[in-house]
Amino acid sequence: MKALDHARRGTALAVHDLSISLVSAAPIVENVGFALPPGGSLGIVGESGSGKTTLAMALVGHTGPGIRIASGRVEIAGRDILAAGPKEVAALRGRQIAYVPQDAPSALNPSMRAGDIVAEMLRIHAPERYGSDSIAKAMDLVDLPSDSAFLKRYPHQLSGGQQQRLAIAAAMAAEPRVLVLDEPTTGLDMITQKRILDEVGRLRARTGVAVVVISHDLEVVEELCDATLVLYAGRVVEQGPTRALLKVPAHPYTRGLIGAVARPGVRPRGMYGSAPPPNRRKGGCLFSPRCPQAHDDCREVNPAPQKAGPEHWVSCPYHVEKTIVEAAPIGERKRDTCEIPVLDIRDLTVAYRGQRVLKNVSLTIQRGERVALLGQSGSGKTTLGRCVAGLVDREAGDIRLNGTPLSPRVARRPRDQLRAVQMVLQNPYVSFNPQFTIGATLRRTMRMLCDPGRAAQPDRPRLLHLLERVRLPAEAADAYPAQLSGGELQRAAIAQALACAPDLIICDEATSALDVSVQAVVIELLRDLTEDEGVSLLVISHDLGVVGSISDRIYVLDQGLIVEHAPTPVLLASPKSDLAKRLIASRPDTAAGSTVFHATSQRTEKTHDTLHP
Amino acid sequence: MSLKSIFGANTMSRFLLMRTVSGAGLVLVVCLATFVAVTLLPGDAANFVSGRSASPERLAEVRERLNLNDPVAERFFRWGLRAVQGDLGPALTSPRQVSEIIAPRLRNSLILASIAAALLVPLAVATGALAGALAGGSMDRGLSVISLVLLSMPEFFLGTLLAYWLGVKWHLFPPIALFDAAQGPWSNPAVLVLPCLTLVITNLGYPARIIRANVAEAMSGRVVLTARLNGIPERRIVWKYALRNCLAPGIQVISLTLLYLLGGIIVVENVFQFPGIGTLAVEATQQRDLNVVLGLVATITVIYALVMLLTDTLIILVTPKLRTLRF
Amino acid sequence: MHLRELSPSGIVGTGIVLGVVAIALFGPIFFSGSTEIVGRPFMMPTPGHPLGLDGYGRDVLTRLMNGGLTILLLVTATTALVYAVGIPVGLFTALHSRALSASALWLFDCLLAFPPLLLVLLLAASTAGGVTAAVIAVAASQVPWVTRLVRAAASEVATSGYVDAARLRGESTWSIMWRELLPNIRATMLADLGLRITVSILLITSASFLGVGLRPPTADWGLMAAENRNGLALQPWAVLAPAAMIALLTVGVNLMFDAWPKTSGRRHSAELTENVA
Amino acid sequence: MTKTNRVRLSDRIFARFRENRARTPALAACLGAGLMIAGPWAALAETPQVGGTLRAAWVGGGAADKLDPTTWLTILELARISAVFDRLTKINENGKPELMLAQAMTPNADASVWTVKLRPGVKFHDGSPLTARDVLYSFKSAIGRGYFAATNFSMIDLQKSRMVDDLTIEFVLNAPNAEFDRVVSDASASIIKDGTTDFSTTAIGTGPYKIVNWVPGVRTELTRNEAYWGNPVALDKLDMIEIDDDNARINALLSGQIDLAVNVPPYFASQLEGAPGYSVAYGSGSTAPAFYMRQDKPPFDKAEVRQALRLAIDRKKCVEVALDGRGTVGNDLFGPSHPSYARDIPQREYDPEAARKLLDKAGIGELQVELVTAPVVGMLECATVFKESAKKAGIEISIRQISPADLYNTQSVYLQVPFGTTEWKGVSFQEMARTGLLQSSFANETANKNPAFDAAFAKAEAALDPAARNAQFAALQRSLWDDGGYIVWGIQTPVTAFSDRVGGYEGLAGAEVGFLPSGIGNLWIKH
Repeated sequence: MKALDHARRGTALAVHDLSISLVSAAPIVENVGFALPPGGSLGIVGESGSGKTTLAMALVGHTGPGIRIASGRVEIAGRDILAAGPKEVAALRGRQIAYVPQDAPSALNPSMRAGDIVAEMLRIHAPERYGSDSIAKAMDLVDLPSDSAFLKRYPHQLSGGQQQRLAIAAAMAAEPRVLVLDEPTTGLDMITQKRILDEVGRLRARTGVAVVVISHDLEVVEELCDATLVLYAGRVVEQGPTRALLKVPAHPYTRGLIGAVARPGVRPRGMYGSAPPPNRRKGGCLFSPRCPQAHDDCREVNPAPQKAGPEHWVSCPYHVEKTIVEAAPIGERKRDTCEIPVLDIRDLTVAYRGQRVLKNVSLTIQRGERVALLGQSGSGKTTLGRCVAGLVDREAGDIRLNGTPLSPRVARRPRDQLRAVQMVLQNPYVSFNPQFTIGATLRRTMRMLCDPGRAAQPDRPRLLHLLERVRLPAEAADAYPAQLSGGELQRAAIAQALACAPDLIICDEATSALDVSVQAVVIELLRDLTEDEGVSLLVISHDLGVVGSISDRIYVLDQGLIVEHAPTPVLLASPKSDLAKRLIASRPDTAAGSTVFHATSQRTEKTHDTLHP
Repeated sequence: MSLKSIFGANTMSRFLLMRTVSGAGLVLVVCLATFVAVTLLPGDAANFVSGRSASPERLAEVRERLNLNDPVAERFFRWGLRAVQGDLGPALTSPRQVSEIIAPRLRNSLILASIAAALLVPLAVATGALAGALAGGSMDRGLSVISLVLLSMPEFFLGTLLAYWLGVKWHLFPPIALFDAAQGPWSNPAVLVLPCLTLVITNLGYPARIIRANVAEAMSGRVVLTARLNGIPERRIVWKYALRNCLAPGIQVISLTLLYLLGGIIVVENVFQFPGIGTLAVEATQQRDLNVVLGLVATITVIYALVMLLTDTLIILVTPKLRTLRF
Repeated sequence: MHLRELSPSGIVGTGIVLGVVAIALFGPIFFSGSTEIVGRPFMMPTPGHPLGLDGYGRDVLTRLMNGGLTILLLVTATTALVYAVGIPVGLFTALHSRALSASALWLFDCLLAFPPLLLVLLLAASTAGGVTAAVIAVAASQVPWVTRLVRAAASEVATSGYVDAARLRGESTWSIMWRELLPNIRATMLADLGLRITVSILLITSASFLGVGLRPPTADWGLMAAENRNGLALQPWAVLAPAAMIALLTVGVNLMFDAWPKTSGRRHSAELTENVA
Repeated sequence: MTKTNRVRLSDRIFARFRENRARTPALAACLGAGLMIAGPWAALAETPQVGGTLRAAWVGGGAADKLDPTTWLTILELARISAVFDRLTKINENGKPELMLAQAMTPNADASVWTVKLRPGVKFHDGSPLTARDVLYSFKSAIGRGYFAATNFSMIDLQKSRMVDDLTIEFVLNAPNAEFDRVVSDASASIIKDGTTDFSTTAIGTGPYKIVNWVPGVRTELTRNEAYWGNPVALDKLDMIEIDDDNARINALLSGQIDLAVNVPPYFASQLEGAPGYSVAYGSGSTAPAFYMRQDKPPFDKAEVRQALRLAIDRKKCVEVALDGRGTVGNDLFGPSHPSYARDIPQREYDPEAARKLLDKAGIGELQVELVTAPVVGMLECATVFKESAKKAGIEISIRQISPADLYNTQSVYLQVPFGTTEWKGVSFQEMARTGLLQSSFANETANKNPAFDAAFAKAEAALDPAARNAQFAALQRSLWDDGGYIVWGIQTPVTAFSDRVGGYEGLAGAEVGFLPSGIGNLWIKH
């Protein structure tokens, strides 16, 4: 077995003091070093902007345009791939180290058949083993069929999960010693995510390949990796055995990340602010501006790595202080249920291109209630949200707002109805017209939606108040969308939704494009707003964690049908529908297995018991 | 056998049927528009038939002969019925049939256009692909400047220069396309050189630039990056991962260029006095032979529809995603 | 936009265009008498006539200085016409992809079946000919392209959240078209503008050559190049000088607009994330 | 200047193509030139050599062309008709009628009956003999087909005219006409075969050339008629190629693709004059571009307006600008090369002051008129000059430009607009009058409807003595010069260029190529 050869050789991949910078010398990644034994696995965790993809590509000897290696070595099979010539690099890639990029489906050659994609790697990197047997073996590794009908399919004829697995199969075809997986689960639904993680785990066991996993998702790293490296703004802040690192996180940033993970029944705690981009990184601890336990010298002194445990290093001199509070369980909430529901959907049917996307869907939301719509991609949940908003025409059914019928088309709705129903959309980066400042857009919304009496009031104070409610600084009013981070934009989008006292806010995957720390901020904000202002919330999501951490009640939508609906704790505790069961089973925190996240989840369940007799 | 049983099973032929119907509709609408425009002209066709020496009696007679007194709709219907059978009616300014006039001219033009296309397409693809694959390099920049200059050169200007330098001054090729009308340009192939050269040079810039942009985009795209990161040899990357996936936009721009070529031919033929549809179009419009103009429009529209159909078919054939699509 | 944000080729292009436009605008002020006959036809350059005389014995330099305005005006008119039709239709059909839009687009596509110059000839034949027909025909042959482009770019923008947001706050279709869509397809439009202007220049010039656009004795670069072709052997400057101006204009326009999109818009923030790789 | 005695590279390249093909005569005609002229120039004889192909480029014509001799419009068509057909008489270099197919033409005492005796032994191209029947049919058919012939030959009484014997015809005229021998020299009077109705594909005449291949708007290939009644022409073949574009025509000449080019732009003429390998012939000029004013429409119904406008045009400048100086100033009359032209009438000069006075006298003062014109033969340029020069006379001319095709659109422009543009080619005053100045004339552009004029014209035509006749014509021209409706501002001088291969063009001097049937007949090729 090849794996045995690897074992005898020592390290599969060694990175020594690697620094990568822009051509302008602004550092993207600084002083990263680790060693990966054959068959070992390492997770590299970081938020967007942390430089993790740049690092991942450097592992296979690639630097993009405008980027250069400042110092360091990446040793694969005893060779420094960074110092190797083009021929040698080409020989190392694929055979010694293979790379599966972020969003692998879109990186598959659309004009090559599945079988050819795998065969290509074999033919080029392992011609001696080229043949249908080897192709079948590679497909088998990731549980893909290897019959000729399947091999003849083109990537677009495969599902997202199959495409992801095909990319892994191709990368593994020549049996490399190291496999680099960049965000292997991003963009996949929960059940498929789970499946991919399982496949990768099996793969490791069967081939003994060493795996480097790049992810923003702590749960993925927990499931897949023996060791973890936490990257913040290009610097390693913590590094150690995964279990130890997640259980007893030493760095305030790591602790913040763990606290920010959205889990059913838990109030995630967000971290405000964002990591500085390469050209704005100064001396001192880069996390210090966001750090709740920052000391004065943190801003000046670059912290040196300190030992926090066996093979566990942390770059924080104050790591023992642990000022961050644990994520808190959800508390009790009083609701009035006897009045007319804010939103009452009866037998809604929507067709799109001749296909029924929603079939006889009924749903109600009470004043101040947070209702979640949970479903896989393609289940019709977004359509439902857009239909309520009036952006999608319905075929049949009735939607009432506070008892009065809502016109199917937004263009026909009176101002009062427009004001009442607001929406926060998935991608914060396109939520605002880049041509106008945030303030200009918010002012326009206020002018158009608020009743004329209020509209007569001076703009500026109301605008500032609005921004304050979503905890944005006053300067945000004069900023263009491109000058704000995703989290800030999403809060501005919430501000826009709140501008004129809405009755209902529809959040369509409002957090899925955000980093974990920011997602938590938004969830917190939404919770607080509903509690303080009595706004109702319709949260549309595929993410059980988000749904579970925010909602009072959950509707489960499967292929256009509501298959189950129940109060959140009830549904989490005893799912009835097949889909809900599978979703719950797919999460490391809700299913058995996670030592870090599952414990808290059990804790919440206890509290729920007291909530709902 | 029902249509569905013929076309239902195979999505490709169903698509072709759809496109053919839409193409036929296009031809119909374009011809109708031209017919109406031509009919609504000040002074009717009879004037142009008889010209300066037309007496009122003669005008009436001609009007009768050409059925100009019938309603427009009826005339179009009758014209259309005959046109489908390849009969484009009588010319106004000549005793001959329009199809008889157009046929040899069309043949000449098609020969010219085909040779130009046969040179242009590989040249455009090669330079575009080369510049795209080496995007950012000095070769790319050089080609980009050259293509820009070519792009901005009016056909008549380049044609005049070539005719003068290569034809009159250096006696390399005949500057005027004189050849035996019955046999077509093959009777004196040398006359094709300068018109072809002009067409190729002036039409090269646009497709080369578009192909370059597509290839450059593909070369910097995720598919190519991933292939590189997995050690696929560069040559194979260029062919199988970049160029292969640029085929569809390439075909699109090439077909567009061929249609532009059809337009450019009007100028080039007039520069070199090449007896094709381009010179015919100018003659017919100058002499207001509206039946010939109509015939030309119909012919060119059919060619356009055919090229579009072919383009779409090819694009579907080379794009797996489209090829396997269920319509 | 700041000049320093332009690439070197963009600066060169902008410089060329400004120079050519300056000649076109100010030339007629300093050089008058473009139709005056001052000597033998096709006289070679002399100190008094540095570019020689044309086929009618008129001073080429004077005509060159007077010949830019018409082409600039015509191109501006054509381009304005193209965008005046193409943008609203493109924007509207991007928002409403229903039967009406589909048939409008299909009808527009019918225009594509005409090679542009055939359209020019046809319009010239069916009207009195002249400049108006040429401008309309050249514009008509380009409208489908602009409409397609606007529609494609705007359709993409139309799926953006901010367009939904605009709808949700009750903005009218009109206001969505102009406020939300148009400013955000500017970069695409600018990238295309260079090509549109080039095509317009070439078509209008070629129309003059075929005798259906501008008419003599107008001083116009295209017309000058076309009508003095006969004298290429006798006095090349009468052809080369106006042709060079046209070439300068088109090359400059292309260089300029090629450089613009990269610097237009308001995306001047620190976007540099790991996506740069 | 360019040397023509070089073998083209392309000819060498394509020689192999040619060897593999059957050499049709047409092919050889197209391709031969480059190789054939590759020889020394020394051994040139000045006597006409028999044989060879002349490739000549003409302007005009198009797909619309027919071979019908009555419908010709361009000089190309005229040349072709002259090559293929003969007439009873022709106008010779001195402007006098000369017998062609007629052996004798004798009028009776008052010139109301003309007896024509035909030349015996004349054969048509298809071998059939020429008879009196053919001649009668030719005139009947020409009149029947309409066009100009209908008015030009309206004096013939077709009912009474008869065939005396196989070679004798008696033409009975409606009114005496002393110039009948001149009338029948018109190209419309070309003699065709009895029963010919179709002119769309070929033409059978008795002329010096036979048509072998004709592609309308492209080229006409003619061969020598060996059975010609006169001296057969020297050329084996005459290739009449249509090249409308000036630049193309000159390029073709300079690159040796053709041997003769008509309508050469004047600035090229001076270049070619001194160049070795080429020579140039200047025609005397007979094409007269003109503006017409309709006397039945205001304000042109006032003679003073017409006179003022004629004084307000700067003719010299017009000729200089519109005809590139290669032409002569016109005197508002047609046919200066014909004997009937009134040479004694003084040249009208540019006199804006006199024009202004005339208008003031008529109580008009400021005059505003619209001139309809198209960009043909310098008309637009001339109109521009006219506009400028008329300003000084207080006349505001606005120019309405139309497409050349519309110039003779009888519904919207021709004979409809009060102030328009026309052009007459090589006609004498008499022909012009018959076609355009009599009450019955179809092309009465100036609305010259004057019974007294008609009567005086008929009287003049009947005058047997040429001097007396021309004196009467001159008087009529004087009346037109005084207050007619034409502004004839210039007469074009056509320029024809030849390569040195061509001989016999000296005879062309004084006439536009093609206007004289003998002109083409005299050309020969040096080889």
